[in-house]
Amino acid sequence: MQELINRLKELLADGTVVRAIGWKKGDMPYNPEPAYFEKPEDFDDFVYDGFCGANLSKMMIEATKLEGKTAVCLKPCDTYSFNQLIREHRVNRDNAYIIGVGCRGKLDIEKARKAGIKGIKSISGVDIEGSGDVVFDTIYGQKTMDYKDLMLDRCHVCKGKEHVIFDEVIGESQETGDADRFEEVRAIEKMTPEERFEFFRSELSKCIRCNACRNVCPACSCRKCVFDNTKFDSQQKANVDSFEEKMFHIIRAFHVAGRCTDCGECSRVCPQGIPLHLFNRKFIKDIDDFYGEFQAGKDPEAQSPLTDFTFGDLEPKDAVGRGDK
Amino acid sequence: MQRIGVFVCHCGTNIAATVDVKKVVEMVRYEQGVVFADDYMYMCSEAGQEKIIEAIKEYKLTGLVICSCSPRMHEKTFRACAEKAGLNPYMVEVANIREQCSWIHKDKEEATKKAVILARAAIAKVNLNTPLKEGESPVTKRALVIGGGIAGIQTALDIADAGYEVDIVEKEPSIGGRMSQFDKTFPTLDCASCILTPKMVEVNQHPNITLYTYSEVEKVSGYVGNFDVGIRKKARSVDFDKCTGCGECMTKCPLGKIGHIPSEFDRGLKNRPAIYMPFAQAVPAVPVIDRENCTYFKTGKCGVCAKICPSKAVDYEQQDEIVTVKYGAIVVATGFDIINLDKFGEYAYNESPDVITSIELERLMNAAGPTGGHLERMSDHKQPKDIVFIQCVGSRCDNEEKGKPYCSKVCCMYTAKHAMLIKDHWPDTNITVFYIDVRTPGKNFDEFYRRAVEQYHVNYIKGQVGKVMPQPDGSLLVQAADLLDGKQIKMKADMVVLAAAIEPNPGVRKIATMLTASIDNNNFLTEAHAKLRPVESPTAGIFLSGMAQGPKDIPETVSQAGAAAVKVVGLLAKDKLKTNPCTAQCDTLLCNGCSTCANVCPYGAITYEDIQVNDHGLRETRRVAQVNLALCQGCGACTSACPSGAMDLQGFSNRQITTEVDAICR
Amino acid sequence: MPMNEENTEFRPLIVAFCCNWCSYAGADLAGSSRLSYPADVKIIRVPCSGRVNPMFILRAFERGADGVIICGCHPGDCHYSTGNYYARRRMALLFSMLEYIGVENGRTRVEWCSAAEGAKFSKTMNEFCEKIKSLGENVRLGDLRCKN
Amino acid sequence: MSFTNVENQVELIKEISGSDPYKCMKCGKCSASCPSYNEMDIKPHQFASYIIRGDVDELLSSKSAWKCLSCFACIERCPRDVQPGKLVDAARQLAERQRGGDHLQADEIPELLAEDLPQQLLVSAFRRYRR
Repeated sequence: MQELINRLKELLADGTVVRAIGWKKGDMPYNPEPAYFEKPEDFDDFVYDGFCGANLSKMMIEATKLEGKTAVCLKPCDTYSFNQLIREHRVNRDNAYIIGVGCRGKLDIEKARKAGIKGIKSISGVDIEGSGDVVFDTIYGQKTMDYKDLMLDRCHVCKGKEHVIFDEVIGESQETGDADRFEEVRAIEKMTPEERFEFFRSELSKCIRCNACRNVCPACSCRKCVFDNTKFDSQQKANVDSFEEKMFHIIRAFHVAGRCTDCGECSRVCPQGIPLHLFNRKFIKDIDDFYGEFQAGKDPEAQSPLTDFTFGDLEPKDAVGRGDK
Repeated sequence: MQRIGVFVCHCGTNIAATVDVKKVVEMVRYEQGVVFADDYMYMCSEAGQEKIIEAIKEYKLTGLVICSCSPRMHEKTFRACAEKAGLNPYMVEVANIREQCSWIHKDKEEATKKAVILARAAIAKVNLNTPLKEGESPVTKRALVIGGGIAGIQTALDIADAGYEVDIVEKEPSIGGRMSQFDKTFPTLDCASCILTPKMVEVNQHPNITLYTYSEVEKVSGYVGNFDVGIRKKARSVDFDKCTGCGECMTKCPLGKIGHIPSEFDRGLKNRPAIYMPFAQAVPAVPVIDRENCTYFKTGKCGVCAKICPSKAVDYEQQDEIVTVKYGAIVVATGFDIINLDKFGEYAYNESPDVITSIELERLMNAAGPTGGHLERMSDHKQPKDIVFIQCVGSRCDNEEKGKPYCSKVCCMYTAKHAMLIKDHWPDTNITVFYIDVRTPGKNFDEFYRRAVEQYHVNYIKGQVGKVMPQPDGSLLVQAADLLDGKQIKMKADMVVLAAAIEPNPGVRKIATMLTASIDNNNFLTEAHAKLRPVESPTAGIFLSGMAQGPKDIPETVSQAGAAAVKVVGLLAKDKLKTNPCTAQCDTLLCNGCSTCANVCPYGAITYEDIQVNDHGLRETRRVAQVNLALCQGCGACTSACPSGAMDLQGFSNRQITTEVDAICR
Repeated sequence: MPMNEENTEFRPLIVAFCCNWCSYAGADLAGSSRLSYPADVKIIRVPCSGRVNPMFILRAFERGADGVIICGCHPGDCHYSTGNYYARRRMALLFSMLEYIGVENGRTRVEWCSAAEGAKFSKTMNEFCEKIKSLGENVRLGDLRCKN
Repeated sequence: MSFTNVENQVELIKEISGSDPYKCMKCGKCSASCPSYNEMDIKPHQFASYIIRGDVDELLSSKSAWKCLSCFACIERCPRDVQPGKLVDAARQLAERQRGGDHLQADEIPELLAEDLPQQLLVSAFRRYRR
């Protein structure tokens, strides 16, 4: 982390960049928040540890409009989002200085809570360079957890340790993937329609329309969301128009289909714990199955599957009922 | 708030027999915006239209809903009627209660209910209609033809004869194209240059035609009626105005004898000097210097041509020049070439000089060709006694690496032609043709081919040749199968002629990209409609002529050239183009500038510009989509691709369709 | 509301999006050939199947439609060259997603129908109505909501 | 008569049959119509090319020449007027001529006839052997 801070200070000092985007300490040891850093003293609060899961690429939409270059810390998976934003002309690459930061998997405090860890005072063992167990100092005494057991689900299906776009890389990354990315989707596909319906209804019933998923999503970068404009009569806020209320998540998933890099931020930020990535990942799986493998953000030149076609594409009637025995 | 009039037509009993028209009128009277509702026996009749006009005036209607037959039938009628009464024609919607209701339902109650729902949907839509105005764009009355072969020549002549100015851009030093290389033409066997040369001369002398030879299209911008085209006139190194075409320079160029520069025109069967005209009847009759091979340009020495030129026309200092010209329409007539045969090692084309392509044979049989029209083997200059023709070399070949999946269409006919011409000159030549299928659709075509078999006794054998093996004695051993007799054949030949697949001129992809004209996997330009608009590109203002669109023979090319010319003339005859008002529109405040819409637009109508926007007080420069209304055809592909909803289609807007859905599902 | 208040038989509500150039003309041909299909089908004219935004389909379901069918020109025959190819991909993904969240297969359909295929249009609509009748009222898409 | 000269042989067949083998397009309708197709080694659609090539001896030594029933279906249906039946008939006739007078006289036939012999067969036999 110190190397990263030193380098950022250096970049600011020599005028390469005029500001940097990273994470600063939050009110709890497990909730650092994205922040701008412009002066050396700003870095007193700088933090980069296992809880810095936030994908900062979306912040670059606004940051690269500002005068002068902005440095941004991107983890390997975040760079896919950044590439996708370049493809959509949403960020100005010339105004960005990308520091690829090392990553050994990001952590999910909910997993600690589920393991019965409460009253956390401080946490150690989450440093980016470190290894070994995570140690919680709680008001009930010390608790430890294996780093891997504390990892976000998305890190178990990690896209890899390579940054797909960067100006320089600081720190080592580790491959943390040890699960099949589409296993969850497949499990749902195997259910009966009734079970699937019940599953999604019970999950979506938790939604409070806080819009956190939309606001964090790097693909949901429209200047004005379709749910906020008047073009579809879908603009009212939650509870007013049942159309939006019922269909919000399906429409949102469709809007980002072919553009979603599967960064998993939607599920991470959902205060209700809805596994929203299951929608996006279903589209990704279908796109892979129907039109050949495609990873949004991998190649900024690649044509999105939804703005492309072949003469022999699958007919919609063959897209359904594939699981029926 | 709209003031809508609803008019329900009986259509005699066509509607009224199954739909309770009076009830429909009563049911829709209190719909939102409706201020007037009535029914009439025949709404489309004079009297019916009069009724509509009166109602518009009396009730100050701002929108009309006509419940009648299909809009495909009478939408135009009712729009014109509205316009007569001073109402914008696009404020009219038609509810189809005949084809999609009364004619297919029997139960009167059910049909009436459906008619009411269809009327409600139309009323809901009209509530959101806005007056639309057809746009206008001026037309530059000049056409560009890219390619100076027979397709381009004929198109240019037809346009020029209709009284419009045409420019031809040809990348070679002379116009004439492939046809000028041919000896005779099927099925009449008249000599190609005898029928082509007069046309070339006519082009050269036509007051409405400007020739840009040795030139290439460099840049295209604009849209239908208003193209700006940058043409690169490559340095000819010969002053056009001074040169008399005497040809002295060509005969004196030292490289003519020792240069080993293969003549492109003679397909490498002969050498040419560094200062050259491709062929004797070249138009224009002004040579060019091939700077890559010319000794003067390579070493600074020589300069013979400049010294001997009686009119001092040779100019080594000439530079490429780029001219920009405005056009209203562009015709692509870039023609074809034959495929490279490197991948067909089995036919020994690269091994034996006696295995030749059909175009080479054309040159060998041409009186103006490298052998003066005497058919001889390139290896020993002896006259061949046994000649084998192999059809479909690379045609109908699914292996992309080697050939082309399509039928080249002309090979069957020219092979029959070659066989007969050879037999005419040298009757004791034995000719065998190996074919997969003989395809001769066309007037007098099959008769032509049968003549080769029945009168000239050309031996046609069904079966592709497997291998051609050059023998130590200089002959060629051909191994094939006679599929009809179920026998394998090994025969000796003195010469093997390959009917190589044709392919579009390789440069056409670059041109198509510049024109945003769509092109298929085989590099043939795509038609706007394969059946109904075969000489137009989907991109407005771009037309197709000749082989650039697909394999075709000379008569077909000439007819297509004429058809393209008519389309061009039809466009140029207009002073202004009316544009379809149902076009896409970008809400610049919502546009992300993500380019998704441009990716799906089939017309290249969407471009991006950085503009200053004032978004509720926030001023910034944004990259936003711009729809060129002259190009947009109103398909709406962009609107469903747009993630933010910034793209919308006038006349079929998101809200209009949504509200129709709501009305139907109410 | 569906017109079945006085009738106990379930009458589905079906929205058909038809492209102006092929399918809408096909529907007209079905009409002029008097090839009947149930009145439950209501057609919305769009310029091209590529114009059909998934939002429209979801909207229809949310407002109570029991089935939605999209008709366009046959692949390769699109009046605008390519619109139906994009529609084909869009609908394949949307339908698969609807199946995934537990909506019964068959509530949505895409059919390519040319201007000459009046008989096919009528047959398709008859089949589709039967299918929707067998599936019954669309409860799930109406009920898939954020709150209980 | 001698058949050493191949060209002469081909010319004779053309003359006897009155049909032009070069006109054959190998459409196969003759083979499709032939009742004896399965028993033939050289198929009717191949007759023309055998004659063009001069392989008359091969044709004559084949089973086909004598399996042809002379039903003339091929002659009736040939779109090009090549009439393979006539070609093979002409070839047979050449062979007959070569054999000299070694065949039945017309007036010897009645006593050899069986009662229930179909008329058609009789006609066919005359066509094949009489000349």
